[in-house]
Amino acid sequence: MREKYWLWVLLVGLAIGGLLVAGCAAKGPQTVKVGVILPLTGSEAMFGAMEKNSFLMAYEELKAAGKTNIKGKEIELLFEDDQGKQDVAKAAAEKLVNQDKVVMLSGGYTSSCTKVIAGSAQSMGIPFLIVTGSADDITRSGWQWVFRGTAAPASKYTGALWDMMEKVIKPQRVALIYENTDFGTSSANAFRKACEVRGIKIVFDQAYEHGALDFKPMLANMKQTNPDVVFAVSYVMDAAMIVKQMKELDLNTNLVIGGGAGYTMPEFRENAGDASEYVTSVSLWVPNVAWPGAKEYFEKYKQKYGSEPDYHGAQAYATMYIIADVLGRAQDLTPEGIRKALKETNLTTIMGPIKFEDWEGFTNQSRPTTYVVQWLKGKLEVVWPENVASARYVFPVPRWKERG
Amino acid sequence: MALLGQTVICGLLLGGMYALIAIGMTLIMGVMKIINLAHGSLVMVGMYVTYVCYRAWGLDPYLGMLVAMPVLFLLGCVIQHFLINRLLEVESVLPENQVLLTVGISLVLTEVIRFIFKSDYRSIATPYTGEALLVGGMSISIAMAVGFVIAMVFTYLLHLFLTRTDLGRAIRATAQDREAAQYMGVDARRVTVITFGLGSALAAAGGSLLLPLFYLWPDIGHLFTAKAFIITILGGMGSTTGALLGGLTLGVAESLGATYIGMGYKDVVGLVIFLLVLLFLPHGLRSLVRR
Amino acid sequence: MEARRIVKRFGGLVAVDDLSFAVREGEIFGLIGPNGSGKTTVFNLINRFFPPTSGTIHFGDRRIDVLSPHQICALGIARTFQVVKPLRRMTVLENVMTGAFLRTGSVRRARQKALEVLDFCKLMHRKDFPAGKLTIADRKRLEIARALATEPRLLLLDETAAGLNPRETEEAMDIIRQIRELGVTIIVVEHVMKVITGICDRVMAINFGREITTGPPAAVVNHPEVIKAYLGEADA
Amino acid sequence: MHRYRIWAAVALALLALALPFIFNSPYYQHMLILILIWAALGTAWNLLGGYCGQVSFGHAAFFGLGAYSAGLLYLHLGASPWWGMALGPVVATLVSIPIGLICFRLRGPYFALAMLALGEIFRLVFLNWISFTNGPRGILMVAARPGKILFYYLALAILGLALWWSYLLIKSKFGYYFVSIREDQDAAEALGIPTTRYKLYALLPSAFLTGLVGAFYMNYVAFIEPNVVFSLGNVSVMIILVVILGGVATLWGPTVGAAMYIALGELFRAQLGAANVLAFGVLVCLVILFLPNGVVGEVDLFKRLMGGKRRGDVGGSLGSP
Repeated sequence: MREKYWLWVLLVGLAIGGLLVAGCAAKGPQTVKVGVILPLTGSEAMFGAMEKNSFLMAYEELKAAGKTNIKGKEIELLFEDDQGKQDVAKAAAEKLVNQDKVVMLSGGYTSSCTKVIAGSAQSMGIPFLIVTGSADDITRSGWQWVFRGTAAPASKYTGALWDMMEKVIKPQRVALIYENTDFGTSSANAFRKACEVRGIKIVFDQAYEHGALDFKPMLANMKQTNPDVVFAVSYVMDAAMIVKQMKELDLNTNLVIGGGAGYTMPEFRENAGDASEYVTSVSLWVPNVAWPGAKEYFEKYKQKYGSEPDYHGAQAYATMYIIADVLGRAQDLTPEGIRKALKETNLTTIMGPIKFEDWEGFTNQSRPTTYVVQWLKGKLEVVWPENVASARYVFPVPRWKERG
Repeated sequence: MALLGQTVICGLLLGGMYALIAIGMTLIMGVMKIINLAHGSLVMVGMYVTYVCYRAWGLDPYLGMLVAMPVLFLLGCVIQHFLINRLLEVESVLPENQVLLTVGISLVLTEVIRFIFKSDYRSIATPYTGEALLVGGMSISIAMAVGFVIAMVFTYLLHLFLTRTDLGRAIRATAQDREAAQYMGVDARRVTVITFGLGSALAAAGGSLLLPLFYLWPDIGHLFTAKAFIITILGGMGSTTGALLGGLTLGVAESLGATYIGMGYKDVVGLVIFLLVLLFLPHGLRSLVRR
Repeated sequence: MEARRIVKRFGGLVAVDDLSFAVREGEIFGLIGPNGSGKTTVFNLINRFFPPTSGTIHFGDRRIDVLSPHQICALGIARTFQVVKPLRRMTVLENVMTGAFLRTGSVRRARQKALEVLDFCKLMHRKDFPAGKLTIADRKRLEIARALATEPRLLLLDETAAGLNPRETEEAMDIIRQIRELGVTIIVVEHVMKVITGICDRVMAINFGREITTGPPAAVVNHPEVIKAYLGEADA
Repeated sequence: MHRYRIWAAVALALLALALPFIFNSPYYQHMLILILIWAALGTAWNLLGGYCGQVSFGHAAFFGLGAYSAGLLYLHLGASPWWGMALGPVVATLVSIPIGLICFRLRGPYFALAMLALGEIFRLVFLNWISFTNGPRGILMVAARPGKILFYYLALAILGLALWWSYLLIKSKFGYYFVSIREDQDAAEALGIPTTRYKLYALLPSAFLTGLVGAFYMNYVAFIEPNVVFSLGNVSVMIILVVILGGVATLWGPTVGAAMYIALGELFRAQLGAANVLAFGVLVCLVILFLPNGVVGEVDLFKRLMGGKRRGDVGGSLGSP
C-alpha cells in the first residue's frame, strides 16, 4: 500500500505540475517564433517527419543566407505534434499562440487537423499558412487569417489533366474509384462535374475505405463495365495494391490515371514494382520540374536523410521560404502586419509561383500549377503540359500481356 | 458468373489469411477470456521481424516466418508472464482493465517499432509478388494461394497439437474450465504463458504470409485486431476449426459485400454478420455445423 | 406449490424426467438424491433459470413456468445457490439490502429490513464485511439472509449445510426452523441426512430425474431403493 | 464528518468556478474544457460500465450521434448547432433503447464486442452515407463563436449534471441493483431484479449524457467527421481508459482520470516530442498494473475525502454513505 501511495502522489503531482511546465516555454533570447503543427506520431507520422525535415533543411539554407534574421531577431521554429488527432491539433494551436506567443502558425497535414487549426487561427486572429491540408472548404470559408500557398484545393489537382484529356486521351467510358476521405471525395466530386460538362460517361463510380487488403472484388466489378480510362484517388499503398491487382486481374485500359497523392510517391513504385509502369497521375510537383531549386532540394534531401522526398516535403520546404520572405517583408511583426505581408506575397518557390488570391469562392488561395506525370522505365516523368515535359507520354498504354 | 466466381475465390483466399491471424486470438481468448487489443500489434511486430530477415539476409518471407514465430513466441510469453498474469492475480472491479493493459501494450509496441523503423511504408518484392494464375477469366494470386495453403497447414498442425499432445490437452482443459483444470494438476499459469506465446507466434505467421502481398508500417496492426475479433466470435472462442470457418466466412462476406453492395460498405457487411452471430449463435458458426 | 409432470432435457441428457410433486403451505419439504440426480435442476426449473422442456409449475393459482426468474421472485419464491453467489464487492449489509429492495424503494426502509434479517440470521457482527471475504459458513448464511429479505412465501434452499462443521450445521438447522415459524414454506435440497431427518416434514427422493419415493423422512431414508441409489453412487 | 464533506464539496465547487480565472489563458482553458469533456464522458460511461458492469466498447456511437445531431442541424437546416445540445442527447437516448434491448442479451466480453461492432457500424455508415452526412468531408462550422469562458461553464454544467445524476442513482435502489448485476447477474435475477430493465436504466442516462457531450463537442471544436467522433481507438477506448485510470465505480474517479489523461498526455506531447505516445503507453501499463482499480479506487484516503467509500472496504464499489 505504501508504494502505491507514493505512486499516486507522484502521478497527481505530475498532472498538476505538468500543465504549468507544458505551457511555459523557456525564455531564451529574443526570437521571432513560428509554430509548425505536424503529425509526428500516429499513422500520418511518415509525412509529418518528412515535412519537418524539409522545414529544417530550408531553415538552414535560409540561415546560411542570412534570411532568418528579421530586424535583428532570429526566426525560431517551434514544432508541435498533432498525432493526427483534431483535439490535439487544437490544443497545439492554442498552446503555440497563447503560451509560446508565436507570430504565425504553419503546418497542417490531414484535412481534419488543418480545418481545426484554421478555425482556431481564425478565431484567435493569427495568420496560418497551410502546408498540405487540401480540403476545399478550408479556403472557402471566408477566413481572412488562413492562407494556402503550396497546396491546391482537392478539387483543383486536375487542371493540367483536363487539358491533356481533351487533346490526347479523349476518354469515352471512365471508371472512377476513390478513397472515402476528404481528399478522395472532394477530388471525385470535382472529377464527376468535369466529366458531366464534357459529356464523358462515368461507367463505374465507387468509394472504398483505405487500408484494404483486397481490391479485387471492386476491380473485377469494374472490369465488367469495360472502361477505357480509370481515374483513381488513393493513398500511397492503396495505390500500389490497386495497380498490382489490376495486373493480376488482367484488367486492361488505355490509361490508369491517379488523382495525385499515392500514385506519385517512391513507395508506390517500390511496392507496385513493374505494375507501376505507365501509370499516369496528376501532380503538384515532381523533382525534375522546371522551377529553380526543385532538383537541388530533391538531391540534397536524399543525401541528408537517406530517403526520397515527395511533394509533401517540397510543400514544407517551399512554405519555409514563404515564411522567411513574408516575415522579412512585414512592416511590423503583429498578426495584422504579417497578414498584410502574406497578402502581398509574390514569390517563386520550388512549388512554383505563390500569390495569395481570391478566386472562385476561394480566399487567400494560391493558384496551383499542376502537371500530368507518368511512370516511364521506373522514373516519374512530366508528360503534360508539353512545354515543360521531361518525356513524351505513352498513350494508349500496352496491355499487361504485351509487356516484357 | 465469372464475377461471382472471382469474388468467392478472392474471399476464400483472403479468409484463409484472416483465419491464421484469428486462430492466434481465438486461442488467447479461449484460454484467458480476455479481449486482446494488442493482437494486431503482435502481427505487426511479426511482420517487421520477417521484413528484417528479408532485408538483412535476403530470407524469403516464407522462411523468415520461421524466425519470426519463435521471436514472437518469446515476446508473447514475456507479455503474459510479466504483465497480464500479474494483473489476473490482483483483485479489481472490472476484469476489463486487462483490455486496457493490452491497449497500453499495443501503444508501446507500435511506438517502439516507429522509433526503430520510422513511419515509412515498407514492402518487399519477391519474384512471385503480383503474379497470378488466370483460370477461366478468374485470377488467383500466387502469393495468396501459397499463403492460403500454409494457413491451412498451420491450422491443421495446431489442431493436432491441441488434440494429441498433453500440453495441447492442458490448454483445452484450461480454456473449458480453468479451476477444474487446476484441480486436475494443470499449471494454469504456465498454460496461459504458453498459450499467449503460441497465439503471438501464429499472429506472426499470419503477418509473414501477408508480407509479400501487402505492405508494412507501424500502425498496420489496427487493421487486423478488429478482423481477428470478428472471426473469433464468428467461430466461437477457443475453436481452431471455428476460426478457420469464421475466417473464410468473413473473407467471402467482405468480398461479396464489396462486389455487390460497394467497397465502402464491405466492413459493414462483416460487422453485421458478426452481430447476428453474436446474438443468435452464441457459440459461433461452429454450432451450425455440429447440429 | 405444485409441479406437474415436468421434464428437462439438455441435448440428449434427461435431467428431470416426468416429475410431479406438490408442496403444502407451511411445510419443510426435502429433496434428496445422489449427485447428478437432478435436484438442483428442479430448483432451476422452479425459479426458471431455464424453462422446462414440458410440464407445468404452479404457485398458488398462478402458472409460473412461463415467467422470468425476477418475476417469480417478486411473486414470493426466493432461492439460495448451492455454489454460493455473494455479491462480492458489496458488504454483507448491502447484499441483504439488495434483496430487501424488492419490496421497497426507500434506502432507509431497505436498510431497516436488512438489519432485521441480519439479526435474525445472526450475521449482525459481519454487517460491514465485504461479502467476498466471508467464511463459507457465513456465506451460506448470507445466501439465506438475502433470500429472506425478499420476503418470500416459498424458500428454496440448495445444500445449505454442505461444507459446514457440526456446530455450524446445528445453527443452520435452527435458522431454517425459525424461518418456518415465520410462516414460510421451505424446500430443501440436502446431502446431509441429519438435516433432512432433523427438520423435514416430508421428503422426496429422486434418481436420474425420476421420483423414487415420497414420504416422512425416516421412511424415505430407509427405503431400499434410496439406499441402493446412494450405494450405487458410492460404487461408482 | 458529514459537515466536513459539505464544506469540501462547496470548496470544490468554488474552485471549479474560479479555475478559468486562475488559469487565465486560452490554452489552459482549452485543457480544462477537454478535461471536463472527458470527465463527463467517463462519468456517463461509469454508470453503465463501472457500476452496472456492462463494459461498452461502443460509446463513440452515442458521442458521434450527439455530435452529428448538432452538425446535421447546421448542415441541412442552417440551424445553430446550439439546438443540437437539445437534440443530440435525445437522439442518442432513443438509439440506445433498441441497442440496449438487443445487446443486453449478451454477457461479458460478448457484450463488449457487440458494442464495439455497433460503434464501428455507425462510423462506417456515417462515412459512406455522403448525401446525408457529408461523409468523410465532415461538417465544418464557419461562424463567430463565443469565448472559452462560456464553453468552460457549459462543460462544467454538463459534468455537474453527470455527477449529480450519478450520485442520485448510486445512492438509491438503482445503485444497489446496478452493482448487484455487475457482481453476479444470476444472483441478482434470483433476488427479483429485472436485470435487462435495470441495465437499460443505466444505459439511458449514460447515452443521454454522452450524446450531450457529443453535441457540446461539435459546438466547441466546430468541426466533426465520422472518423473522429465515431472513433473506436480515440473515443470508445479512451473513455474506458479515463475511467480505469481514475477509478472504476467511484463517483470522482472519471474526473480524476480525465485530468490525468489530458494533463499527462499534453505534458508528454509538449515535452517529449516524438516519444510522447510511447511514454503515455508505458504510463498506462504501469497504472493498470500497480493501481488496477484506478487512482481513486485504490486510495483509502482519497475515498474518504471524496465520499466514495468507507475504510475497510476493498475495490471500491457502491459509494454508499
